[in-house]
Amino acid sequence: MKKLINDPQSVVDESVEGFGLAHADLVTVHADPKYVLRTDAPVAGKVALVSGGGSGHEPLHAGFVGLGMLDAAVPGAVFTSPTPDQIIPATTAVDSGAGVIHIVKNYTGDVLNFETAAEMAQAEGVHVRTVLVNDDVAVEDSLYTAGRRGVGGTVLVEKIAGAAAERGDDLETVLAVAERVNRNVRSMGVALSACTVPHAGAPSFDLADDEIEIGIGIHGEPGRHRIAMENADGITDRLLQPVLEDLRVDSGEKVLLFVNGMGGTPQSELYIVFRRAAQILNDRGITVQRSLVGNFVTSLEMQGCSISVLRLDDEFTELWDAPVHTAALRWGI
Amino acid sequence: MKKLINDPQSVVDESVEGFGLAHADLVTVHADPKYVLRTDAPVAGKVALVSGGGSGHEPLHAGFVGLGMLDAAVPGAVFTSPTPDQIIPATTAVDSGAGVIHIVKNYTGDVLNFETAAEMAQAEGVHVRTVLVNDDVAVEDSLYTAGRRGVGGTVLVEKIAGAAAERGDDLETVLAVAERVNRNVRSMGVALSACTVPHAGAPSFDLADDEIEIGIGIHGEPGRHRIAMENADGITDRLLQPVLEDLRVDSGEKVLLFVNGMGGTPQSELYIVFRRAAQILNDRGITVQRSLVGNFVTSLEMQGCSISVLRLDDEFTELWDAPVHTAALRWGI
Amino acid sequence: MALDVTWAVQWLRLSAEAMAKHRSELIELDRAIGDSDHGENMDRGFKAVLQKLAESPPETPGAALKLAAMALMSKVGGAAGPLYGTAYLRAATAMGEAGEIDAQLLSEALTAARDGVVARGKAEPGDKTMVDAWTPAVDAARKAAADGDPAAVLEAAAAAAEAGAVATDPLVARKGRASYLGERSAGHRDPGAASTALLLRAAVEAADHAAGPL
Amino acid sequence: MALDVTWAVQWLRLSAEAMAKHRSELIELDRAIGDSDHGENMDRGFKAVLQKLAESPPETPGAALKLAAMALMSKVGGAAGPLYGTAYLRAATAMGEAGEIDAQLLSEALTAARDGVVARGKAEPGDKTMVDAWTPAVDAARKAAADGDPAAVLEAAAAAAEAGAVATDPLVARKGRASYLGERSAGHRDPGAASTALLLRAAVEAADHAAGPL
Ligand SMILES: Nc1ncnc2c1ncn2[C@@H]1O[C@H](COP(=O)(O)OP(=O)(O)O)[C@@H](O)[C@H]1O
Ligand SMILES: Nc1ncnc2c1ncn2[C@@H]1O[C@H](COP(=O)(O)OP(=O)(O)O)[C@@H](O)[C@H]1O
Ligand SMILES: [Mg+2]
Ligand SMILES: [Mg+2]
Ligand SMILES: [Mg+2]
Ligand SMILES: [Mg+2]
Repeated sequence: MKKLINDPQSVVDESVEGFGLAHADLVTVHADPKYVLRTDAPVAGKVALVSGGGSGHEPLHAGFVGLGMLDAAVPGAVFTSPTPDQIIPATTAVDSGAGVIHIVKNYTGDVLNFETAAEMAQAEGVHVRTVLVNDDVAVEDSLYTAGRRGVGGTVLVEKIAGAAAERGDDLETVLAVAERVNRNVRSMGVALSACTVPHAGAPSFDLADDEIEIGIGIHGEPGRHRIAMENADGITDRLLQPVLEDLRVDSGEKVLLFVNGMGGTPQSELYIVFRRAAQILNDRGITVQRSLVGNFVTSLEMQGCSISVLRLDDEFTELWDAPVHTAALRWGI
Repeated sequence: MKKLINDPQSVVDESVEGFGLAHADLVTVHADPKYVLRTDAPVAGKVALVSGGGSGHEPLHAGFVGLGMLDAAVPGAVFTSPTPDQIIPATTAVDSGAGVIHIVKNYTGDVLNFETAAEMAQAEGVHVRTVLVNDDVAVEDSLYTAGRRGVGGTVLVEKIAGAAAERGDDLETVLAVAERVNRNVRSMGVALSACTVPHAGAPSFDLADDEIEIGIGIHGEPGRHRIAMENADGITDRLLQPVLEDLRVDSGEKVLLFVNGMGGTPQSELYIVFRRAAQILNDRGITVQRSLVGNFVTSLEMQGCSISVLRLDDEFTELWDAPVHTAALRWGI
Repeated sequence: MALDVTWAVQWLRLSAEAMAKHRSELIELDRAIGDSDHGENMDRGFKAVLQKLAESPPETPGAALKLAAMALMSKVGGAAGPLYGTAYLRAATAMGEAGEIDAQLLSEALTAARDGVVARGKAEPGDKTMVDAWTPAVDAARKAAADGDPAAVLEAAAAAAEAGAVATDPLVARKGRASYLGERSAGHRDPGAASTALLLRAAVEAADHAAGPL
Repeated sequence: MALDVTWAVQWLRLSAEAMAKHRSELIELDRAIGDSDHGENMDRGFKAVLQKLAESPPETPGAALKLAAMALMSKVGGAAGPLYGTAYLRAATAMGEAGEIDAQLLSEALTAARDGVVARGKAEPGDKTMVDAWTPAVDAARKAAADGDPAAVLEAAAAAAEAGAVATDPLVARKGRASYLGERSAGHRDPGAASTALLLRAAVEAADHAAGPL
């Protein structure tokens, strides 16, 4: 394992500290317990958004703290959800009285820790609502699993709900927007290589030189099945088809197409995937009205990508286009 | 070699096509000969900036085409400079009559191809000036080499000169700004792993599990020397010291600190490097006034990073802060 | 031999030792069907327990377990953190202010712990989770409790948890991260069941220690 | 045997064959001290030459080399593109409108090619570049030209280029990408010198072919 780190145990501490130094205009970092706040939090009268999860998915979530998106991010250990003692103070720190929404990716650990934190913050008088993000169509049979995972779609929920909060929507309205985004987005990912969790020191799974994992999550966990390596167009088809089937998006509709890198794949390859996906959508009479390409929800240095499709309506497009100023997404300001 | 590609020969074609599809609001892609233009080029009365080089460094250069930065980018084959038959039409297409600046990274191939193109565009009546970027302090003895390479500093030249052009500076003034940026920026890089050029199919060099290459360029070429793996702070010291020595930046000065990922290193690690570099600068009484962290000048999926330091004055800071709207850098608009 | 606060503290110390010692093994189990962090999480959590114990030594077994619950809840993270946190908290509540835990109270506390895990995680036996170690442990403990020997209760619980952990090998996971793998989760031991077995074994060893010199 | 346009076209065809055949070998050389693209660049460039030849068959040796120069300049890229482009262009210019190239003109054309490479790249002999193949080739060609046999000139040039390429092995590069490696560039053959030797060998073979049936 070769990594630009000092000590596997201090990776998150030092990385978040560096993040705070690089983006002092945007965020304030609290070291212990660890959480990242918008510098101007709490924003008077505004519903606050808090998200968090295991580290190793950067820029998710701290990279999305700022105007028009998150008010706080709570980073756990690598691939390990944060704990209530972090989530609670982050929640109370950003609450202006207008309430707080927890954006939680649907993993048992995140759900349980945020659940506990929400209960306790509620007990301290904060109105907390939770939206569970579960956009991963790779988890087919949610009756016999922990349910679909939250993956790439999380960024879209954070951006669009963040814009709703920024324009002044109240708690229930922002929650409804967030839930509506989640209902209208689906994702699926592939890994060409595994990643290595610093404290584990070994790749999170073993993959032969001619194999890829289809339907991976974002925690270096193996996917649903393993197939022989294919070309980019073939892989794109395999990812996009279940997404479109599950989302039931029709000719004439408009979508946002999001090709997300898992961390170790060059941008040039992401655009090759985007090209094919855009062609398929185009062939089906679906308009790619907005696009996003890059490393946004990663698994350390894993090679691979995920494709997310979000069904757009005028409100979503307007909220997507609304100004955002965070370390990883910025426009209109 | 596992890559999200269809055919090693079509990587650049398909990737640039996908880039054009994803960013149709920003750029127009010409397929053959291949170059990427700002949609609104030529911009009346504005000095135009053209850059280019081998592909595989994305987002450099196409990701920096747009308002406030480049007017055109000319992508060559992977790690191979583009040819005059691409550079010439890109140059004439963006010329509004105010002249064109070629921003050329100092590699023999880029220099020779841009030189030929500049001569021929000049013959067609375009005023062409060239700035050579050569910020890489890893090349120690420039008398006995092809001279220092252009690496991370290129982005800073493109941004700052781009802002000067956008505010209406004339050809010689923009050229002078670009040259002044180049004189005030130094960089040095490290590789933890090699990258694999698609058409070559094998890693560009072999590195043992406990070795790193210090002083690498951005073409997957080996570095100046190979050392045993060290921790992030140690590596940061090794990169930053020659940069600071060569730049002769003193206590009381202000700088822009740029930690650039080579493509395959997770963002969390870049921030660990940033943290250490910022601490060192701080200890020396140097103010980190602006910062940039991310994958901007890459070598495919290489793991590693480079550190660039740019000495700032008020003009540079103002031009850095000026609005920019490109696929990879955007603010103020 | 009495299961008093000395025993409880010793149990937590030996638990911390076991988590440190089996850290890699638990990571390896989680690597196969999860995200490679269970050993790291448990090790970090029990190191925090040790620190809390040093800071404010508890006066009853229940207080010791409550302290552990709080430390685990705030330092383990992931799925295991809230689950073990709840387990220890419920066990502590069951023990109340008692200075010594008899066989009956012990079996009630273990039952409460298991019920807490189930209440939080909603897993059923056979879902390939730590419930598959806790449930046989509780069943065995209740049976053994009739004889009135708390050490025997612990031994029965630990042995049953170990067997339960082994029995997760062929199961297909239906809860937690491993469930995403579907059929591919079969053939691997559940990391949480494995750590539960290690923790209950530590309780037995603590009782042995408590019997002899510390 | 006459070095006419048939020979020139055949030379370019055999050059394309050689570049395709030695593509991996040249990539491998460039991988060691460069950026792994030389074989790919040359192969791509000569494929373009073949296409141009098919589109507009040249009528003189000079025209054939000019066509090659243009194709190489616009398809090879990197350092080798402009250097070979210039070499072929200068050689073409030296050949002028001649329908047949005699020994003297051939040696002049090779000299012009070499001078073009030096003018563009500013490398000196010993810098570990293609100049280290071109320069001995030119020296040998001039010597052989005295005898008046163009085939012998080609053979002398090719053999000297081959020896020159081999002789780059121990050199420390001072120009081009390999120069960044400093001392570490020693012990590897320069890819451009190797391709120059292959191209000159193709010229010899083309003359042999031209002598016999095509
Ligand atoms: N719903 C659940 N009910 C009971 N135990 C569970 C549940 N989900 C997960 N677990 C247990 O948690 C263990 C995983 O813990 P850990 O790796 O620390 O957390 P994470 O899965 O969040 O990375 C599993 O092996 C399993 O025993
Ligand atoms: N200044 C120069 N003069 C002469 N030949 C050079 C010079 N620089 C590079 N070369 C030749 O070019 C070859 C490399 O070509 P190629 O790999 O295609 O281009 P690049 O180095 O741009 O990747 C070298 O092996 C060397 O022979
Ligand atoms: Mg985890
Ligand atoms: Mg090259
Ligand atoms: Mg785990
Ligand atoms: Mg090369």
